Amino acid sequence: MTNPNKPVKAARYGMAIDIDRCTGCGACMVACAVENNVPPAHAGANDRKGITWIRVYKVDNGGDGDGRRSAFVPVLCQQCGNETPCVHVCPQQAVDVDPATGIVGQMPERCLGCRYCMAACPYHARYFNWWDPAWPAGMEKTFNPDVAPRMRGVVEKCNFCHGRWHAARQQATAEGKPDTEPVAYLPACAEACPTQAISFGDLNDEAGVTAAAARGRDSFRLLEKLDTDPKIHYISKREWVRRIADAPRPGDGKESRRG
Amino acid sequence: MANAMSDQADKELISRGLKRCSTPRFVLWMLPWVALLIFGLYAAGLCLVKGLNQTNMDNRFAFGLWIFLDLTVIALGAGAFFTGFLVYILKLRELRAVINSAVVIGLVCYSGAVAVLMVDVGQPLRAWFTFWYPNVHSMLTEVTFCITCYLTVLAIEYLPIVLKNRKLREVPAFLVFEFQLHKLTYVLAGVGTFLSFFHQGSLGGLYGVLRGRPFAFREGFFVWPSIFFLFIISAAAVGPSFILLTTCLVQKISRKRLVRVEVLRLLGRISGLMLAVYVLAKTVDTLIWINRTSPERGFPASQYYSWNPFGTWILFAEIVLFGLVPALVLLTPRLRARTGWLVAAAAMACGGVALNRFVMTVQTLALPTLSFDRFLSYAPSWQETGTFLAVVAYGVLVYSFSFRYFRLFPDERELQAAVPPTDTREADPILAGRY
Amino acid sequence: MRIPGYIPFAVGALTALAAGWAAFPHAIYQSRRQPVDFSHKVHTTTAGQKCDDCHAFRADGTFAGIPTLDKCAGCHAAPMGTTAAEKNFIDQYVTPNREPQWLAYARQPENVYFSHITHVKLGGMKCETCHGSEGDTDSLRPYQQDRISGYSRDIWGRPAAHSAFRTEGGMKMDDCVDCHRSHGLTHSCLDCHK
Amino acid sequence: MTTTRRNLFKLTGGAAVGAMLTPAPWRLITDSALWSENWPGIPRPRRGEVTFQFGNCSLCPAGCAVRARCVANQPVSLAGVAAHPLSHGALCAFGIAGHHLPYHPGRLKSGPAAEANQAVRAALGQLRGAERCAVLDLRPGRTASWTYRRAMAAIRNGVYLAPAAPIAINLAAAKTVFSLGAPLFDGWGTPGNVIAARDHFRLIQAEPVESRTAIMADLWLPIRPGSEEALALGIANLLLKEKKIAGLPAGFADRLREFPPTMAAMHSGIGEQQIAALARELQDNGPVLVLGENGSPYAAALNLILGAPGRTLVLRREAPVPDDWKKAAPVADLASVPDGSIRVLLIDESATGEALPWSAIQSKLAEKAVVVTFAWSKEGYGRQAAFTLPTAVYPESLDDIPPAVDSPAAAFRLSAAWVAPPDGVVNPADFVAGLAGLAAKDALQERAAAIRKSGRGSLFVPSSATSTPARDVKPDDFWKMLQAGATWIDDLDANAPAPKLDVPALPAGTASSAFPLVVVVTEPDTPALVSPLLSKVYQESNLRLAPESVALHPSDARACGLETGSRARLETDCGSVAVNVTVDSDVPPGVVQVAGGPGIRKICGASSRARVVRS
Amino acid sequence: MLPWNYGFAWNTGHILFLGAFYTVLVIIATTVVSALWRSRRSLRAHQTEEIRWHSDFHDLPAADRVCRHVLTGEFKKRECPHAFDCRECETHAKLIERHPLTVIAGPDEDVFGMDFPLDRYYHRGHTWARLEDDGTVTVGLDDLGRRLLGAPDSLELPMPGDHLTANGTAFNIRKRGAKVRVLSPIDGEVLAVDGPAGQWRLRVKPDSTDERAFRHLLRGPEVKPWLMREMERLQLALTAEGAVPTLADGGEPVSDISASYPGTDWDAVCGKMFLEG
Repeated sequence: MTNPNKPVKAARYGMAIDIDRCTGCGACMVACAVENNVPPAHAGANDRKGITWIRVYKVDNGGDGDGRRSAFVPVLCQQCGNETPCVHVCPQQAVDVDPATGIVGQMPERCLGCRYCMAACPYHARYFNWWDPAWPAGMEKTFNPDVAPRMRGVVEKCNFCHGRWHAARQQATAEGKPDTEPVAYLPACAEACPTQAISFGDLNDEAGVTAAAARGRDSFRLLEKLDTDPKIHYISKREWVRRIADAPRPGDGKESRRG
Repeated sequence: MANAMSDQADKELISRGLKRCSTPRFVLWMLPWVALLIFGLYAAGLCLVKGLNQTNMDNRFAFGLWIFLDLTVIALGAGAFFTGFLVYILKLRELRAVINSAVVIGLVCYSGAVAVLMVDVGQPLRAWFTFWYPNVHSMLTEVTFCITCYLTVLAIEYLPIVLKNRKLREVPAFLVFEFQLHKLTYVLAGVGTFLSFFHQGSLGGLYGVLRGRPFAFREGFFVWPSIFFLFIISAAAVGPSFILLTTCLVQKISRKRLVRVEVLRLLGRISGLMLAVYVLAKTVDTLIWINRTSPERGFPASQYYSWNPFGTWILFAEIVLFGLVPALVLLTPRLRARTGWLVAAAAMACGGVALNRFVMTVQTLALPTLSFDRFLSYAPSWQETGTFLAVVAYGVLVYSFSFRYFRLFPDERELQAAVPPTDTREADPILAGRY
Repeated sequence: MRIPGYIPFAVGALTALAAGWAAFPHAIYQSRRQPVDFSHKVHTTTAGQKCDDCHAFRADGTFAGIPTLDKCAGCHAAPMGTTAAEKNFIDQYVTPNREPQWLAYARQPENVYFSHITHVKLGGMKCETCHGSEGDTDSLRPYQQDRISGYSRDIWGRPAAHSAFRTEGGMKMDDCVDCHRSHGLTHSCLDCHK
Repeated sequence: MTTTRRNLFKLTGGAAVGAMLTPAPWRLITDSALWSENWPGIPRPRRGEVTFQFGNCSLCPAGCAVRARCVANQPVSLAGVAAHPLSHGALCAFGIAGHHLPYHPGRLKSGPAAEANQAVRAALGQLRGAERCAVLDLRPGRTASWTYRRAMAAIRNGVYLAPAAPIAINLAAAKTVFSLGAPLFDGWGTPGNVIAARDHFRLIQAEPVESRTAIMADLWLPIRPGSEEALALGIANLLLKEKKIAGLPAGFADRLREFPPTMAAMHSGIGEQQIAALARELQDNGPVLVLGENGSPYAAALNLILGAPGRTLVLRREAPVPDDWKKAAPVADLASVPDGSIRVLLIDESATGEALPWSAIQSKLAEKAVVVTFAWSKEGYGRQAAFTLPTAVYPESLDDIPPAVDSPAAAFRLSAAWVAPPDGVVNPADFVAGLAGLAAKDALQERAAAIRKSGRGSLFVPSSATSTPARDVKPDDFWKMLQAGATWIDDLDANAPAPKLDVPALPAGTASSAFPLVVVVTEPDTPALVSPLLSKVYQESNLRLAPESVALHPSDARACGLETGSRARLETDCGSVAVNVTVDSDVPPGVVQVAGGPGIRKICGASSRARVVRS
Repeated sequence: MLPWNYGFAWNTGHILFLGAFYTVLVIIATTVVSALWRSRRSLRAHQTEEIRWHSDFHDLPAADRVCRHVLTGEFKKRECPHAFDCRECETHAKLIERHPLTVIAGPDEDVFGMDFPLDRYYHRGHTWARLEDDGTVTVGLDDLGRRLLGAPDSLELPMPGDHLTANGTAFNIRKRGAKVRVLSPIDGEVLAVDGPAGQWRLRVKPDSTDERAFRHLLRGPEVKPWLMREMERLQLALTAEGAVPTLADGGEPVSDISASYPGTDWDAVCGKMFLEG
């Protein structure tokens, strides 16, 4: 929310993900699904029809035997800040960027499911509801009331646990804090990560841990050259890992489980 | 008896002096297409009721057969606007001979494409949001608006053709309205040209603006990427070719001369001219893309073509084999004079544009963007194919119907004088006077 | 005798207009009765309670909405008045300790995020601004639900045609947006949606 | 056209035009669009007051501390407790969604409790000679375990069976950890504890597969499948050059001679120099901890040689128990029971732990044996047992969680019980106690009292994130706080003796050609039930190998005529189980990478070789 | 889409885009509405007949639209721009000023044994009109027309009092599935319908007896060349029908031509000869 009368200190929420700390345990993926009422997979779903707002990929240096090294890369919506690819392709304003938070919002109830935004996203961070969402009987008791379940035929994606942002702001209001200051909160994945590989915070806050980590020498962003100014920064001391920021290497036709 | 009477009633609907096959024969011809239509509608119904999980599309292949064929069909349907433009704006009178047929083809192509799009979206009930809350920066919005408007225009242009039906025009109101509307057709032609110009372009822009997909992304000027213009030219190039093809096909099936051969050649020449321009523009665009646009975004163009099966051959096929070659054939009077070459070249031109739409849709999505992506493949499910077959069947039905009861080819009656001796029509019972 | 050509047209048009303007706006809603005939008036005047005595905020700023049974039972363990409604309420709900299934007139769609505290505490708004004079009513009006969309008439009341020349304050998105615009607040979707 | 017909047309036309000028059509269009927002099948979240509750996760022996966000007292999301001294705020993928288990479709809600009771009593009545009544406890050391032991002591020929408790490990003391394929970073010990200690030790992982642990290791030795033995003995050779070590099993020396470093290098594919360097590092950079597969003699031997006992391997006191519990049956090992001697077998798998292969159990059963298992689901031993009785699942059951292997001090904490269990469930401890006419209803509270009485240790209270000496806590508060998720942690016993480490006998090398593939378990043991949302890591991404599935190298897959997605049977000398196959070039040739599901765990216990057959 | 819709903003993008959209809508709507309006007007003005003729004429093959002065050889090639209504034609006016054409009483033209008296005017739709002394006009079917239709299966003649418009329908004839609209040569009011079977005449009171009222009708020297051409067209029509033409040999057409071409689509032939779309 921005208000010309009351100048709001705009936040730019972002992440610094330390790839060297990621064990690929998948806690973030599950926590995300729990937080955002994402349904469990339909029997027919696979890694290309499923819904995981944050997805951990296993990447390797292409070597074999002794030379082979792997790492895990969590990929979620990169909350692009510059000419956000998905925003200006949406025909009916179902996607927008919040100037106050820098978060790219997706409105499932406005979406007509044309999937143009998915074609536009270079990070494959957008997911389509191919099936009617379905939960085992009784499991709806465990829903998070701060997030509305989606329906079949619409696109959804990570919004940095916007429900938690709402809660944090409401708490701040209850405590009588001004609504012009950005609130501090933690998305489910960052909270769940057992190794604290995911650091979340306001990138505008120069002093903040996240901003500092993002500025670091070993930090990089995926497909930075596309100039979409993603807000997810990755960190690795390993040179070969930092190279995954670039375009794909052709001719790597391995029968791999990676998808 | 009743049969004979209905047969008589049916006869009275057919324009004076046009030879059309007997009613039972016509029904016989329509039946298989109706069957196909019903099957296709069932497939589409599945997708609407059970959701898009019926298709083989997925999060990575967000677009599939439908979008690819829609783009193709709409490009082929461009004949309607381009012929209209030539006839009414550039006053190229010769093409009156095919304008009606062109309108019907256009109508069929566009309405079919729109119908498929309605199945393709996940929430058809919300489709109107695009009109109510448009994002004017989205190419898709431009496409939606223009196509809907143009479809309306086509429907209105189709109206006079219907009202000219022998029986209908006996109603004075219809007769007069047809007459008055026909006088204003040039306005519609103008609007149609304007709209087509934009949506044909936007269909290309659809991909050209994908800054996240360096394979498709193109620079351009103002809000339009270069593909925008390439799509317009290619559509204008292939439209006449497609009319040429369909006309020849109908002549073959109906065993009738419907237009003077000069008209076909003219169509061919126009098509060839546009195609030549297109090939030139496309080549320049490709070179700029390979040497500047793509590398600047960190994607050496070479890597797009190092994932099988999309080798450089596809680029060659697109530009040379199905672009330059037919263009040259159509521009060489001696070759154009031979119907075989004419038709072959037209077919190749259509194939070329179809290939281009395929590349833009499928290759764009198949190519990996992240370094740890895999190259992906996709094959449509029977529901997807079926849905599209429904459109084909629908097209054939509408066209057959129009051909039987309306005067799609004004010159047909004159040309009958030179029809081969009638008795040969009995020779081939299948082909003989189908319509 | 021969009727003029325009008569059938006019008849058709008028019938449609009548049906569309008079009958339809009622037919689209389905009315449901509240479980208990509750009088806000009695509570606000006789009992002298304020809105937030029952419709309170929680410590974390969330809004409790319609109070639960134990809140009511706090006073109504035994009948305080003599009305049949109250007796019925106590027999039906308090004694068997059964939560009445209230139908919330102003319950927004699931995808809407509305923070009462932000509007009341920061915005300094009165309850009446949105909820009207609910507090003075002597009995609960029936809950009207749109037969198709399933939303309450209070939040989805006006027919679309009105939105052009809107007068009364409502609870549609357009109303929120108007008020916020008039206060110079601009928004992203997720400010008010979840 | 007749006038009536024309008029009819006009009428309809008029109606159409008129209708367009009313709200009706537009309202219908809007409403139908809105209907798509809440058409049937889209559930509505419950609203209510948000509260936070604390507890401990009982899905695995780690027992991590959990903070639950509850709406109207129903947990809706779980998180770790950052300041917790044992789990350090970490929670694994299973634990994060543990609150879904009560609604798992595969969860048992009712069972033949009465029939089971009858059958057991009948069998007990007619025990012949040395026939035994045994309780098999998969997670020993719990208060329930004490109840079983007391009950078995009271019942004639009662035996209490449980897997031998491993020696406690003090990870914080280790400077170098040499792991022979132990999943240190994937389900071993207490995840939070491992991660917290990570920065203080150097991790050397010797494993044929690049597992998660291998990826996190400072040094990964991609040894040839099944060559752990060779590598270990090669290193032992170098370490043992002149000095003699007591406590090594008979024949160890002979075996050593078979594997000089050269042989070790040849077998393991690790260079001889590297092995030498490794040996030197282990010698110089102590204290060292060597981890291997449970009960691996090589790991034990190396630990012994490198003097781990007393430094990284420590003796852990058990949490105090009431004195009147002392009259309890001893903890027996299944192997120690003669074959065909168990008439009544009561298996408690409600608290998952290390699983025993069914073949090992089966051989011990007498004919007409009555087997009752207490479980969350029909998987597991329920497939073989005569009676499967449902138990409360996490977070329904009130149970205590014994300290994990990597906890040097004793600990006492209660599993979270936030959700009311269904009526049909049985409490195994009460069931068994009932057989012996024992009153064990308040066992947990009694034990808590005993612990408090001992005055040892301190109590960590998650709500305030503070630790206070137990003796400063009022006795009745002590129990209340435990119920509210507090953890009691024993003081470290400064002058505790070094644990006695006995190295098991070395198995004879079994390279049978019948089972060409080496089994490598790369996924942690899954609980009997996992949240449906784990599909995110299994089905909807290929991050983890799903339970009951195996991964093969393309070449092996081709040899078996298998491709990704095909069904097959995994066969070992302990039996066979149906599995899904994925082909993965990350798996080295000659290895079958398996994910431990309840089925696989029961056949891959002892054997480490298998074959995959298309089905 | 509308200023009060959420997401609308008065910025260049919206103004340009929606501006264009609404302009297009307006243009389309206006086109349709004006077409409707004009039709209503022409219906009110009873221009149906005229419009039908124009629309038919527009559909005639170029060969059938030749100017009468091409028949007489004054022009090599000229398409009639006025739908055969020479009353509006300046060219015609000039030409007849130079050498006027008159109706000459005298020997009847005999073409292939058909008799075409020259005391009357001929319409290109094979009707004739004769100005009687009492100022009325007699309208009838010419000989070729009669032979084409022979003995008709059915016949709808106008009622006395009906108004005829030049090039509009004079009467309808059905013959062997052919539904022929015989065009009226002049404007006027029908006074009486008489004559024996096959010889019907309409007695018409013309709106004007001025020369201009007959200017568009063929006469005198024009008749023969026109008729020659008509025979050619007839042959062509028959060939198109796949019949073997028997007229070329100069043989005289029988009184009922249709009878001698049983296989042919008589509807098509008559359509062509009576100038119908």
